[in-house]
Amino acid sequence: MNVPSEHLLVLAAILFSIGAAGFFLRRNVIVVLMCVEIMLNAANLSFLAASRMHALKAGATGPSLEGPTFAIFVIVVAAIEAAVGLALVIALYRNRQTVSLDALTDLKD
Amino acid sequence: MNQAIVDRILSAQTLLATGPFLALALGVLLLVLVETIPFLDRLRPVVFLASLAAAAWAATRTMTGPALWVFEDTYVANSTTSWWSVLFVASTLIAWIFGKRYYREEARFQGEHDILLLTAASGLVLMAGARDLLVFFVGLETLSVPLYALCAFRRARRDSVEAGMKYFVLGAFAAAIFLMGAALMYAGTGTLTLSTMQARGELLESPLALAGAALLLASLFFKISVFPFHLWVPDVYQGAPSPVTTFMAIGTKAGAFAFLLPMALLLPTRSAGLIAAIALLTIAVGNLAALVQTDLKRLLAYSGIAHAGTMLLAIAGDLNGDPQTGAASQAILFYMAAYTFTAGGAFGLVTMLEAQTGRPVTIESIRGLQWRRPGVAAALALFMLSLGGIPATGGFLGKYLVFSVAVRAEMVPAAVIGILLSVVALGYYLRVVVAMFMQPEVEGRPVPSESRVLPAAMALVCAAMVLVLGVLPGWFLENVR
Amino acid sequence: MADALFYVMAIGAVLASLGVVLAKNPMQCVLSLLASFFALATIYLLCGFQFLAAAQILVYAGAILVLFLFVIMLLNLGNPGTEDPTDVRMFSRANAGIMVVVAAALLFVTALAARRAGHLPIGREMPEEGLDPIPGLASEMFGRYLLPFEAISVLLLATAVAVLVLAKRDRRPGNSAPLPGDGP
Amino acid sequence: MLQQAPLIPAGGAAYDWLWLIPALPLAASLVAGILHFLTLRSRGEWKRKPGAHGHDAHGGGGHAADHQYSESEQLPGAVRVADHDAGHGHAKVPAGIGALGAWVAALSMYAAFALSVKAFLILRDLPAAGRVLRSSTYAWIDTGTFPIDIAMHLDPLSSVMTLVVTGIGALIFTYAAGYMKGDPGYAKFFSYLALFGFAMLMLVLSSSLIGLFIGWEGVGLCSYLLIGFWYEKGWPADAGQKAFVMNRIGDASFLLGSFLLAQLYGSLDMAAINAGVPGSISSHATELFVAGLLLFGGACGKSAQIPLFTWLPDAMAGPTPVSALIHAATMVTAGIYLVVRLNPLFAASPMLLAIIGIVAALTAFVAGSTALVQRDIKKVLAYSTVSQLGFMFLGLASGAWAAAIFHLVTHAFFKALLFLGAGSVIHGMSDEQDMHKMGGLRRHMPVTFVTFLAGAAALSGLPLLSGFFSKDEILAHTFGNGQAGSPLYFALWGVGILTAAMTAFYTWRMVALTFYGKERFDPAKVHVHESPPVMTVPLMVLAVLAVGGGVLGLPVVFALPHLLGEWLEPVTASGTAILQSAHGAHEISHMTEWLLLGLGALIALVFAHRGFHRYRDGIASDVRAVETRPRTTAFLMDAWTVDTKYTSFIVGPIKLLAFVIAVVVDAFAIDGLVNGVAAATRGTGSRVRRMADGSIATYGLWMGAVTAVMAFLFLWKS
Amino acid sequence: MLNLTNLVFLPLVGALLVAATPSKAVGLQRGLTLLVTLVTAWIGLALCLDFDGSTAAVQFAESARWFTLPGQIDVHYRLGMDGISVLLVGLTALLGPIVVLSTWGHIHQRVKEFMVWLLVMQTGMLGTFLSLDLVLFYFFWEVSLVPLYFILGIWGGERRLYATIKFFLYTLAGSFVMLIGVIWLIWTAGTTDVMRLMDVAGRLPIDTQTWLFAAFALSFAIKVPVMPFHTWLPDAHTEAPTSGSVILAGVLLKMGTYGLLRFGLSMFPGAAIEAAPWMMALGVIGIVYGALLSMAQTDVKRLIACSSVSHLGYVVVGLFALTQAGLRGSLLQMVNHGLSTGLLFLLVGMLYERRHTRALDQFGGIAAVMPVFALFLVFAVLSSAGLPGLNGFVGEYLILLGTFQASPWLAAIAVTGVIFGAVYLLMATRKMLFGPLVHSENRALTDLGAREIALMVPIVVMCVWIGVQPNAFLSRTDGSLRDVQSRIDRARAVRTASLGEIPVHRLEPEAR
Repeated sequence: MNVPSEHLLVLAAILFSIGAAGFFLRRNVIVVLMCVEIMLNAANLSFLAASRMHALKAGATGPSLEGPTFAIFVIVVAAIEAAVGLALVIALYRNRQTVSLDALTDLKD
Repeated sequence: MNQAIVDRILSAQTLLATGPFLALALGVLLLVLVETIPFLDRLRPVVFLASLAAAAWAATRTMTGPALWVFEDTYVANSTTSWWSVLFVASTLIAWIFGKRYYREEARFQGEHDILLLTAASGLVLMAGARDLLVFFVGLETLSVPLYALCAFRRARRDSVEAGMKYFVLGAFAAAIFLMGAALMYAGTGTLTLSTMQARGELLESPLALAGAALLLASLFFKISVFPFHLWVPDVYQGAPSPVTTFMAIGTKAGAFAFLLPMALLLPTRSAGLIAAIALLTIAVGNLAALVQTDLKRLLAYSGIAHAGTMLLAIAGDLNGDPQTGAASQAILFYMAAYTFTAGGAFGLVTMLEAQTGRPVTIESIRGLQWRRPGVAAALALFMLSLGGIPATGGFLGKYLVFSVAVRAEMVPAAVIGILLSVVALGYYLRVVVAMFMQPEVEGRPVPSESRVLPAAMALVCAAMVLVLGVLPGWFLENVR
Repeated sequence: MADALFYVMAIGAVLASLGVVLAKNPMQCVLSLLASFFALATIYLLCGFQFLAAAQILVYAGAILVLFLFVIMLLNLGNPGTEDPTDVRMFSRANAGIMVVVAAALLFVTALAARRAGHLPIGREMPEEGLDPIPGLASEMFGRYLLPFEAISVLLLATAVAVLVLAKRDRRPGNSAPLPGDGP
Repeated sequence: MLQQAPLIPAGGAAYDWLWLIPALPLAASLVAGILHFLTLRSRGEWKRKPGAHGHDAHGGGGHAADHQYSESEQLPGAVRVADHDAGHGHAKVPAGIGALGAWVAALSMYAAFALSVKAFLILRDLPAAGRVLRSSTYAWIDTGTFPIDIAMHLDPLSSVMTLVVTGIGALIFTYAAGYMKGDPGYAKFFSYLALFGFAMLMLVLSSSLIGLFIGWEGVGLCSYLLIGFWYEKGWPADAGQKAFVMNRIGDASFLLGSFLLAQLYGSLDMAAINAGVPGSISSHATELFVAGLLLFGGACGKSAQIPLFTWLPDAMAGPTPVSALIHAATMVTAGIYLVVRLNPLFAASPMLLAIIGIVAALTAFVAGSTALVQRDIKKVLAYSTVSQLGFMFLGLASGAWAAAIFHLVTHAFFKALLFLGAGSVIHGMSDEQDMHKMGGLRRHMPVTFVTFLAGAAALSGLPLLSGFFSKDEILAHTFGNGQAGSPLYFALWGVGILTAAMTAFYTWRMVALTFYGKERFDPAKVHVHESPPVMTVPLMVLAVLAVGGGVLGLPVVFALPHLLGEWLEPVTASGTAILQSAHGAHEISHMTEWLLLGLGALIALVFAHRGFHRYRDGIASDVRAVETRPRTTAFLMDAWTVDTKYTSFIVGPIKLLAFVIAVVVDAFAIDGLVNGVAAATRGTGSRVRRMADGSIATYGLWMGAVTAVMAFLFLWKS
Repeated sequence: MLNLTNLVFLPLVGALLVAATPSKAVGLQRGLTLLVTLVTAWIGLALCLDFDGSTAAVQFAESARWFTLPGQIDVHYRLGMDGISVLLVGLTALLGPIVVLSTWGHIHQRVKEFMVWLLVMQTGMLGTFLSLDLVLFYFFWEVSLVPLYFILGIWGGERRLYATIKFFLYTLAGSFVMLIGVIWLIWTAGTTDVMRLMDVAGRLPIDTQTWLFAAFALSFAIKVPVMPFHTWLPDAHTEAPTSGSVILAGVLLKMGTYGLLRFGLSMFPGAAIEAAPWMMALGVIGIVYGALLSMAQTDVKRLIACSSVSHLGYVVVGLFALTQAGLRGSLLQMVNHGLSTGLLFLLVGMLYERRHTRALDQFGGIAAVMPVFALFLVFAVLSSAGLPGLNGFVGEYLILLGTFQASPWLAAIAVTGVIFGAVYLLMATRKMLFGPLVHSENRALTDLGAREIALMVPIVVMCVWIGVQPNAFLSRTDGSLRDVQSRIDRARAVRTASLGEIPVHRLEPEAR
């Protein structure tokens, strides 16, 4: 594949922004979590794109493995966050029978 | 497994360097063990404290002597990180001791609570030692994830769950920003390790790296809670169980600063102005908003925001070229140490009062406190003065050191503005003192007058530390480099 | 051919992600997300990251999304008509515009960075074993990044504890409302 | 600084007893003060149990007086004065141990007089050029650039002053011992009086301008305390306050003058200044003029000259012996003393002398005209005093230093006599001061009457009495200055003559109204009586002095020595020399002098006669004057309305300014700004807190937005 | 025993002792506090008597390394007495027992706490005057705020909370700005030793000097307080308990003027010369303004407080006249103001204890029922109004003389303060003491008791002593003030040279 790496980066940026937009717009906690997952994926894509970029540039001696390693960690962390997040959702639902973030305004100035 | 790798990893040096983290991690494992085996749960406090003690001891081993760079420079143990580790241990201890007998319904989950707290502490240690974005990220998550759960720990309560949820959602967002930033840094420089990045100095000026640095900085700002990344802080601090709030106030901030310091070296010099502006805005917003608070936890939350801004000023100064290398780090460490004991003590006493009365502690509710609890009132007053930076307390010298960084870096106008804004802070600190000492006791539902031994002792220790740091800082200043 | 597939997949990922943001029913969101993950996995593969592609499918699609699905089902949120009304009206919110603008700004900034970085030519052939050789990853994971690896294992343990605390049903009645899935 | 060897005569321990002259009254003052408190204690006023409403002499007296005051309110003009001395007549209490106070004070004064005489005798035996006694020096203030040292400096001038002060003082102390009998603050009164003696002696004996200032302000203080002695009535306290403040205005001027002199001569020793002046006339004329003017400003305050004269009539609120001693004989003459003491300085600037002359003539005329219509006997005397002080300054303005001192001395004699006589009258009339309610007293109080006549004759300048010589000497000098080429002085002389005429008129009006005619009071109610010997003996002594005092300074044409002039010659020589070098020596011819003497005698006799005859049968003239020329009478009655104008144009605006500053500037503007900053801070706080609206979306939005901005800023400049 | 460490920290030790007493043992607390302050006073006065004023050298110096700041700048615990501090130390030491004695009458609640704060305050104030290390000075400077804050806030009047917060924040704002100045100066000069700083700082570029001077002067100006920054003072004084007012007026405000002298003039003579016209103008405005303000007051305590603005205006003018006479006068006037205004506050407090009001129109004629009180009040008023022979005159005269040497016109305006001072003080005296006893409550007033008289006698004695023999005090300041003068003269010469002018010899007295 000869796609230049910056196209990958731009794609990652687009995905990140879509995720962020979703984060701002959606009220449903579960959907917001999904949007965060999109953002994490975008980050992962950037890591990989960067890794590819460094690995394939002239004069590189081998693969740049920090990116993929980080990506693996990110996947794990994403799983952890999803688990905790969803547990929180359950606790929240028990509390108030809703999963809307707009309901979370008891604490404010 | 590759023998070379094993050799490399299990060297004495590595163990020495990662000692504090290992001690805490081991503590977590042991706690889980203790929790699962029926008859051992009495050992829980022992394990917990032993783990902390071991971590502290391990940290003292690296306090002097040369810096230990391990794992291909992704992790370091030097004097500063060791001090940070000691501070983290202290923070954990403060939060834990003041949290004794705080929980009622959730008391049966005390084991889980301790596990999560210790995990978070281990995350802090990792963050302070990290010199690699990946390591730091994992440390950050190791800190954050348990905290998300801890915030919502009183899960039957609306405010607790709300706090946990808010912290989690925003924390996840910040984590995503961090990752994107790290990825861009990596794209720009081809590495995740700070020392290597610094070695490739010119690449730091590449657009990708700059954008990445901005995003990284933003996510760190979220953790240290500076304007406008601070908005979650009051809500979460108020809603979270008070022991957790205590830990967050003094722990999280310290961890983020511990990494921000080496991280700041990667930032372009011209960002000093931006950072200084953010710092000043933070001081302003924190103090101004605190001025109109009535809930003590919220008030202290905003005060903490202002303090974060003050410390950020030192970083701005460092970036702008403080001729005294290492002074910013020392200043922030000292400031944070003072803040740990001061805010730790203050939050801790609030925790204690809340536990005793079962109600949120407000300025109204502590009116005339000195009649019933003179010791508590006196200690709280001392903490307030220290937070305000009055001499003879650690807060003063911290302020002195931080502002001297700014002054040396020729940011005098910023320093003047900053210090004038911190005059505002005394407005609300004094309100607390006024309520306790100068107003009549509140009618009905008074604070019980009997004291609890452990929190009282801890408060005494905090107060003593505040005074020692304020009056006899010599030893500390000489040993923290 | 590979290039074309990349762009197709890229467009697919974008569309699927938009689907997550725009779909009204959480169930549709999950499905869109799944599509997005698959598209990304394909791209990883195209770029030479075989292991990551596999992990993406296995962990993300296989584990995480199932978790999401599970919770949605548990809370009975998947049925039509149970959508959060505030969530549905998201675009009618006054500051929705600002939100989109902010997201666009983020995009702009990142894209600007990529743009300013200039053309990044490919100077080398893709190696045979791809860009994420398993031995290499392993040596990174267990060598250089052993410490975070350990930490994350502790974290996983702690997560289990955390989830346990948070989601455990309270035995005492009246303390918290039952979930729709809780038995009588 | 002007450098020349200052001719300060060396002092020595041999004359350290000079310190005793002021120190004795000071000690007496302390003793009397202690006696006062002992009296209070024995009376049980001090150390009362809380809540005990026992008999309260002070308070009771005050209330009675207050009551009386309100009754007499309908009487215009005489209102403030009608019951001046009322306080002491009521609620008489035994003085107890305090009775010793009077004798302690009087003894100290007699002792001081004795020492003064001793000093005079020593001085007389010295050669004229070296007639200075100087004690060793006390280093008072080290200013860092020059020291302010004080020594007791006794030269002919201060010798005259000490004799007058201690002599007349001793007499008045004696008189007061009788006059104040029964007053609850008996010992206190003598404590104040003795303190005054100290201050006045300090004033005349000090070698340093600032040492003089100690006395200068000290006498002001005593004046304040003594005017307000019957403070329960309120307005005496007001009058005292007014006196102090007006004196302070002068003092401020005095201080500035002293700074300038210190700047010029690097010393405040008056001998040094006098020695330095001749050398700096040409080079520092302006400075000398300004310094002189500023000092004269001080003198105006103390000696009640325009524009600072309005306090003196009010000062009559004090007990009459006080008026006699302080407000007639001694304190008010301090200004004259100052000018003579620094005569070279004043002589150095003709312009300054002209200004002094104008002020003096104006004062003399305004005060004299005011005295014409007063009904209160003490007010007549008060305005007369102001007028006579004007005369003295007129003499100074003409360079007649010795003549001014001569008039000072004779005036001290006869005015003290008149005041004491008036006091005796008031005493005998049970505190009545309105002459319209007197009349025919010569039958009731023969001794007082006779002595009063002597004083009146001297004051009005009837030939061969003391006032005649001293006044005419001043007028002659003024006329002589006019002849010497300053036409202004002819005008001043004219005013002087006019004033002399008025003086004769009002003096004899007073005599007539008080002692002649029918009794305008009810003898059944008012038991008129002659005063006891302790009061009348001093009157007699003073009467002798008033009659015979003229021998001290007989006119040149009498071909007898001018004793005082010769005595003072060492002091005045320098000033006179400066004047002569400016105008050349000038002597008026004998012919002119005879003419002037004759004119003076004629005017005195004619106007004395007119004043006496118009009023010897009663008050009809006054009533007629009020009816026919009400506005003029009111104008004169109110002393040309100067005081009223001060109240409305100076005091009022200052009070208004103070109010504006306190309310508008301070409370509203400055403090408002401070509180405004605080309020604005809180307001901003309230607005800032609204950022935290609890919504995650908002928080996230802020984060995202600022992240984008930060990234943009980072990239922008790259 | 007779050393500065004992002097400074004895009260603190006493505070700890008092804190350890049982809270009901009021008598013990009072006695102990009195004892401690008496011993402190003895040490302080003995040291002041031992002090040799002929040299500018620091005496009784003590020094020990405290800690090290970044840049290897050693901060020392450095105490020492010189001619600038000697009088103020004496004043502080003297007022200590007097204030404690005065509390018998008005502090009946929470006595222990009060005594503790009083003693802490004493340490703070003595430390401020005796520190010869900039950091140590700042330390004491701010620490001394705290006790007064509590004293005002707990034992104050009705609006005490407003007053106390205003006082604290206002002065703190100044102090914090000064902190920046302190930091800057220490960094630039590389030392914290005040004596060395005096040499180093004076050689800094004039711009730096000016900024530093501004930072320091602002703080001191607020503390003094100089005219536009004064509004905290009347509020604080009005609300403070008597003893608080006495300390505030007697000593605390002097910290401001002391600071101006030591850290303003001595340290930055160049900048001080530049600023002198402005500061003098402010001082003169303060004199007149404060006097007029006092005239309009109806609350007698507020009146005295406003008069402080006027009196301290003199001190500021005298300092910035930059002449020997001005400096001496100012230094002496600091003490004078402490004595006479302290006396006034004591008296007003005693009256308040009896009558529970401070409104002028509630009095009148009380001289009749309280003759001893009247005697003391009149004495205090005269001392305050600057009657020759009493302390106030010497200070005022020297200040005005010094001002005249620097600027005759300003002196001419300043001298009106002499008049106005008499006006408002006598007006207040008139309204309180004289006139008829209108209010029946006043008839029952009891005169001062033995304790009250005893505690005022030392002040009276000092007032007379200073008035009669000022040289005994001035001579102790001689060496140091000549040193300050020489610094100023040098800076002036430098300035003249830099302006390219030939120094003009003005008509100015020379030292003999």
